[in-house]
Amino acid sequence: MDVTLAAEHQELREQVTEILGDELAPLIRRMADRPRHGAAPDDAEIRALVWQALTGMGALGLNQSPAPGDRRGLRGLAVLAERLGEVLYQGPLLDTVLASEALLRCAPDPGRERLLKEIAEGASVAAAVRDGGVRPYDAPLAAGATGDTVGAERRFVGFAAEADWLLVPGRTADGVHRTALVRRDQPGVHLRRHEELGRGELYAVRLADAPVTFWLTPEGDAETAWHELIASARTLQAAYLVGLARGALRLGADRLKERRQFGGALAKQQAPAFQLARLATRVDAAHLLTQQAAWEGDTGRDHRLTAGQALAMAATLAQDTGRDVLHLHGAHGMTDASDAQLFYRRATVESRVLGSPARVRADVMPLLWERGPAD
Amino acid sequence: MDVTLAAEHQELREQVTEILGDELAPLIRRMADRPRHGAAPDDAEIRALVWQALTGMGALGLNQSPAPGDRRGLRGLAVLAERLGEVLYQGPLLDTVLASEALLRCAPDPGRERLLKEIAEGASVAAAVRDGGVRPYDAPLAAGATGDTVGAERRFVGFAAEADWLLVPGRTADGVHRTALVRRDQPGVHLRRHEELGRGELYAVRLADAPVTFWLTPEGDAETAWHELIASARTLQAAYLVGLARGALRLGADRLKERRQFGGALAKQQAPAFQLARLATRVDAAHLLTQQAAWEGDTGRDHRLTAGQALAMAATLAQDTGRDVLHLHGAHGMTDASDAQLFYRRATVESRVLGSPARVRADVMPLLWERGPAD
Amino acid sequence: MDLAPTPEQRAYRDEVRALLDTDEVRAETAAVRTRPGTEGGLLDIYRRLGERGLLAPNWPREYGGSGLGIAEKAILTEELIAHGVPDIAHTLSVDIVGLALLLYGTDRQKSRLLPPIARGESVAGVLFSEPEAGSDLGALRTRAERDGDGWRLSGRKVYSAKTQLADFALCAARTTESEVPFHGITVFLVPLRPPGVAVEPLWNIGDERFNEVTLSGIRVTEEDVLGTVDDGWGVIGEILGLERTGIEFQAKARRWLDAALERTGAEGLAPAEADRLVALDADVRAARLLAWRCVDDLHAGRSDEVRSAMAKYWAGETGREVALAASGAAGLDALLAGDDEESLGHGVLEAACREAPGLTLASGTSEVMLTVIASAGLGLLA
Amino acid sequence: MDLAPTPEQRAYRDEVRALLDTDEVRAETAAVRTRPGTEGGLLDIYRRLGERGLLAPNWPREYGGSGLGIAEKAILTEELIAHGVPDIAHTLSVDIVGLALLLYGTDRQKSRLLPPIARGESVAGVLFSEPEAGSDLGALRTRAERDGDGWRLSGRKVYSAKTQLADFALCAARTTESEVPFHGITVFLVPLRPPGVAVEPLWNIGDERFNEVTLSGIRVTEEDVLGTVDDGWGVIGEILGLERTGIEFQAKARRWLDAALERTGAEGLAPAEADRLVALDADVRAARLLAWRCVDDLHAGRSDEVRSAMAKYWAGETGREVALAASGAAGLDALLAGDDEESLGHGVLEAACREAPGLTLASGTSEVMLTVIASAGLGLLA
Repeated sequence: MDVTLAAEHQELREQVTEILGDELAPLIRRMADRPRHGAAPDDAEIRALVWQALTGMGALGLNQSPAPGDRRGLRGLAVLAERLGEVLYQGPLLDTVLASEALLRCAPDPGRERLLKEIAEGASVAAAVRDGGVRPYDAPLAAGATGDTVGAERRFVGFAAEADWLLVPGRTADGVHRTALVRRDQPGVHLRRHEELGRGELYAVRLADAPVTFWLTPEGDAETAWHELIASARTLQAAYLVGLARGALRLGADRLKERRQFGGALAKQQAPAFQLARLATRVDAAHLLTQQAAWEGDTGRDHRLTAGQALAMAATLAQDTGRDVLHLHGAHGMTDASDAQLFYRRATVESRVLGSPARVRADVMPLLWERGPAD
Repeated sequence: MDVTLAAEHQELREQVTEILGDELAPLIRRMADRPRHGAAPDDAEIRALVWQALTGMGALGLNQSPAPGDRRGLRGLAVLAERLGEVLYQGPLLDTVLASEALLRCAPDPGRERLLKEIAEGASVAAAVRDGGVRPYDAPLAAGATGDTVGAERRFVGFAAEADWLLVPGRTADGVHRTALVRRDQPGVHLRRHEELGRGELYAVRLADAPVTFWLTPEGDAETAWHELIASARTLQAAYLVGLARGALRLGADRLKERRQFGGALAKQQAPAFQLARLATRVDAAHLLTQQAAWEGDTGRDHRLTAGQALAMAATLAQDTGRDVLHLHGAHGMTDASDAQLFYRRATVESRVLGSPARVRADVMPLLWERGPAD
Repeated sequence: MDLAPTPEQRAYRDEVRALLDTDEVRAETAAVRTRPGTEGGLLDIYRRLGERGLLAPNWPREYGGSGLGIAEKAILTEELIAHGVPDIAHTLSVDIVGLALLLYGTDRQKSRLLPPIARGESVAGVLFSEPEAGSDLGALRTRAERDGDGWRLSGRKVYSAKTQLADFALCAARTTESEVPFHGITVFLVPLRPPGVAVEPLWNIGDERFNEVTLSGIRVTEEDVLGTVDDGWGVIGEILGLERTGIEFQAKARRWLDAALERTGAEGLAPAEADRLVALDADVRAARLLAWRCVDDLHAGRSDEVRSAMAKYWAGETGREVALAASGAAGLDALLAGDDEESLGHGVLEAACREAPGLTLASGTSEVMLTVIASAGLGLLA
Repeated sequence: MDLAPTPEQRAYRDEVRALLDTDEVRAETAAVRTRPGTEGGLLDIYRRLGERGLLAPNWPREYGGSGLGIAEKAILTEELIAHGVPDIAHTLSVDIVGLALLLYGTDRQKSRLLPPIARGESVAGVLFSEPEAGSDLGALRTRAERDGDGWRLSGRKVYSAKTQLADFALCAARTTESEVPFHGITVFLVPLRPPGVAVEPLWNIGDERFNEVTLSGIRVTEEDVLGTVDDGWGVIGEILGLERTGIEFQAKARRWLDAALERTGAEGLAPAEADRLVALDADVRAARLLAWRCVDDLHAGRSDEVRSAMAKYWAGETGREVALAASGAAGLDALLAGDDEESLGHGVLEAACREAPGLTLASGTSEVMLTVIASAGLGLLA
């Protein structure tokens, strides 16, 4: 039983930390944030730069050719996702690697190989799955009569406007689960940006007879495959949220050290210090449970319960940390200039995009009573 | 809109405070506690004394001839119950006044009047309703063939061994709600004391063809009457638990003022001081909501939702306060000599005897969506 | 305890409701709510209330009020918020500045400044906070330098609301250096239109813009002093203490929770979320009782700092929690802003998430309230 | 991260489980559990484990151990607790006193004192706490007065477990007065049987009795000093730090939660309670990971006080919460004690409610842990 990160994952963490280093981090935090006042920053360049850097370090291949014994490369991806959350990175990276996992679960096929290669080389995918429900494969989907087009409506789809592909799972009227890969730039793909709390890149996506490039058909039991894929999505989102909480926590601790009130440093006050110490403990707890979910997925164990629990835990943690750190900043934290409000808004949105914590727990609840004893 | 206690209720509070005053309070706290080590204290005398004092001040008549405008005397009873909780009084008082309310909801009848008079003069009743469920009137009950005996099993019945009467609501096999008053000293009444966390006077009651003195038949819709009676029981239990929390809180604040650690008084530390300040606020919040439930009941409004909410709030509060105050006492609080563990154990039992907070909330949940706007 | 309103209170609430339920008012409210983060000028709603003497009900008639009680003032706050009318201008102008003038103002100051506010034609602001002094007024750096029979004020004030629209503001400035940090502060009634006053926006997460107000030697005289020179600490403490009932915070919590209850049935929710809403509803009801207990106290001429602190603390914390729980239970659509075509109720819950963080900061932070409760209430921290 | 046990760990756990699953052991455990609040003598279970070399797996073979690692020690703790075997004698004797002797004891001390413990024939106690010094050892009042080549110990120690059965105990006493409160303390190995030592019960809420141990001038010599004279603070800090993994607390939380899960289905619970159990299960799993991270650290020769504090804090708080939530969800029957004829599982959850308060106090209070995390981990409180 080894709870510590493996050497290769520690290396990966250092590598990502370097790429998203101190210089870039403040810029990354503001990526894809469209303030309501003043001009939206033109961050196309920095976005492209970060994407290239991540692609360059092999982020998109982490689950395509994982380390030996890592069936899905989830541990490495979780390490990556955590660092991304820490700097509030926003972009299609997690959706893209999940699309890879979905493709890898299909039988080998020239189309599949071509797509995987394209992704490894930097193509991005937006997962058009976020309808607020916890079981996106049950969202309605219509396959065209000839089988080469798809119709569907999805909402809260991140970065739909700049992704190369859209991944669209759902269930047809006759109850069959199908998943389409659609090129974003095709006719029949209609996008509308949401005005929402995060002020980010979330879109309503309407597909009207949009041409399908590839229908994904998992090998083995499709139901199980989709459940596991959702578990992987939850694992990575949990890792992202753990990172987000960690980043907010650091901001809060720094603020306490700077700020003086009633003649003393806030850092010396016991109540806020204990508050942050509690949050720091929860960050480590959620980090470890997320890594456990990743390990279960990587070793072919059933990681659905753990992934759901980790996501619910990390989501609650991220929300609480964003809220408390904003509070510790006082009114200053609420100004556009402060990152505290940014962490708070992002935490609120990101903790819910895969379903609220209570919904996620309800979804995995039966698995708790079915679980065998731990090793 | 007047949130302050009425003058007569303030007077009542002072009167009860005097009766349960500083001299008696430490003795009352230990009433009906049977320690596992050392001889059980012989508290028959003090129990009788307290009962006489409460009867003497008219506690048992508070809802028999309430102040004008007070349909049920619940506000006064809630004031009384809160003070009882504060000193950890244990005894059949609340059950007895609830039996009065049940009787008062029946049509006038010589038997009813006789029983009410007996209660007003000091007869006690144990409500044999506590089976851990939130809807005790659904517990099974068998009426004898001739209609003058009853069979039932009930558990966690407080003070069954010393009450004069047992109040037994339930539902017969053919779905009819019935409630019997049974003399405790009759044949067919079998009692067994539970060994339980509170080490108090809780009994398993088995009635085997026990003779029924009076079948209670509420005027008007029986279902509604029982629901409202449960609401009154919840209101008084909520008040008791608010008082319990208030008593524990005082113990905790006193302890902080006494205790020194690492060279300073614990009372100066911000974290425990804030912890108690939060609990103090919750005590006031739960007190007011409980009074609102009582006011609603007294003015003929539907107090079911408020009573359920008040009980759930007060129960959680009492449990949390008992837990936190015990913690603040350190290891000393866990010894039999300390009242901290007594508050904790009682809080744990008393917060659940009418159903756990979540169960109580689930029971009243539909009423929230049916509720009209507030005044 | 008798929670039924008096006939006068009932009548006043009905009158306010009737006005706020008119199509014109609804339309103006909706227009504000669908432009999150932007602000226009003064609201017509305020003028409509002012015309009927409803805006400052507890002020004497001579200053434009209706001579009613503190309860009616609280009712107005509840109804404005329940109807989604932005209430900050009312809180600042009527509740805080108006109260300050009524308590400490000279007749001249009152006759000049109060009536336009009561008519809804003018708003007033508050300039207390500074970059290094939020809850801690002892650290104030704005200086009032003697200049003949008056003073010249210089300093930078932050996080003030409505100062871009206000004619004047209460402003705390240091008139005398003192070893004791809370001595030597004076409260001035500072005009905001003249040169020497620069008002710059500090855009923020909420719908109400903050301002940074820079005072560059603007001149004030004895006429502009509120209360006694050097005793501003007492003035501020008194006003903030009396204004601290939690009434506005509990009203917000109620509005947000009701928005979620309206948009969901118990069945549409995850069971644990439904349970949470039942518990939070109880918390909001208790917040209302705690707030009204303070209103009762004020009505009876009592003022209890511990009860005030409890009411503010509880309402602030509960309100913030309600915003997050209610929007969480109502699903992702709850996060759509008022200007999104699919938003729920003009984005009420999205706005709640942005307003919520202010609830535990404004009108005394939760930590300041807990300090009062622990020390004055429980005898701790001494 | 690889959470699969090594083959050695698997084998060790299987061997322990096989023993603890025998009818004899089950019967003895049940007998203890159905007499809440009373205690007999030493458990046969310990002797059975000792016979097989399973009781002190990480001790060297020469002292009765099996020369295995720290992981096996943790596994034993988990299995004892999972099987309902009272573990305090093991924690005190093997984990704390044994560790102290292995780290600081002379060869003579080790050969004399360790083997009987490893055989399960002897237990050892710890005498640190005093009426006025709980977590705060600087306030120690027990004195060791010089007496020829030895000392005479006088003082009153409270809240010690198992000292009524123990042959000897670690005892902290002041050997030198000092301005610096943590200098001048020495740890002695004090025999508990001789005259001059009085052991009186302090009955308490839990199943394990506390004792008050009064030392009335009992004589000790250099032979009985553990570590260096006057440097007891370092010895105690080191031992308590190394022992602080949270392993026993998470194991208790697991046992109690599983007891509730076994006795309820998701359907039998109020939905909000079922949701709470799912969340608490996640917390318990995380507690186990935090605890095992400390075990890993120890195995690798690292020791990280922040990680230790996090593990202890989290496991203690989670465990206490689990006891209350699990017993609450399982209904009133969960509050029936082991000696009630209708109790659930020998009163496991009733006992949990009584044991739970100790979890946030023992092995360093939650506040002490938070202080470590805030200061050493976050750079606050400095």
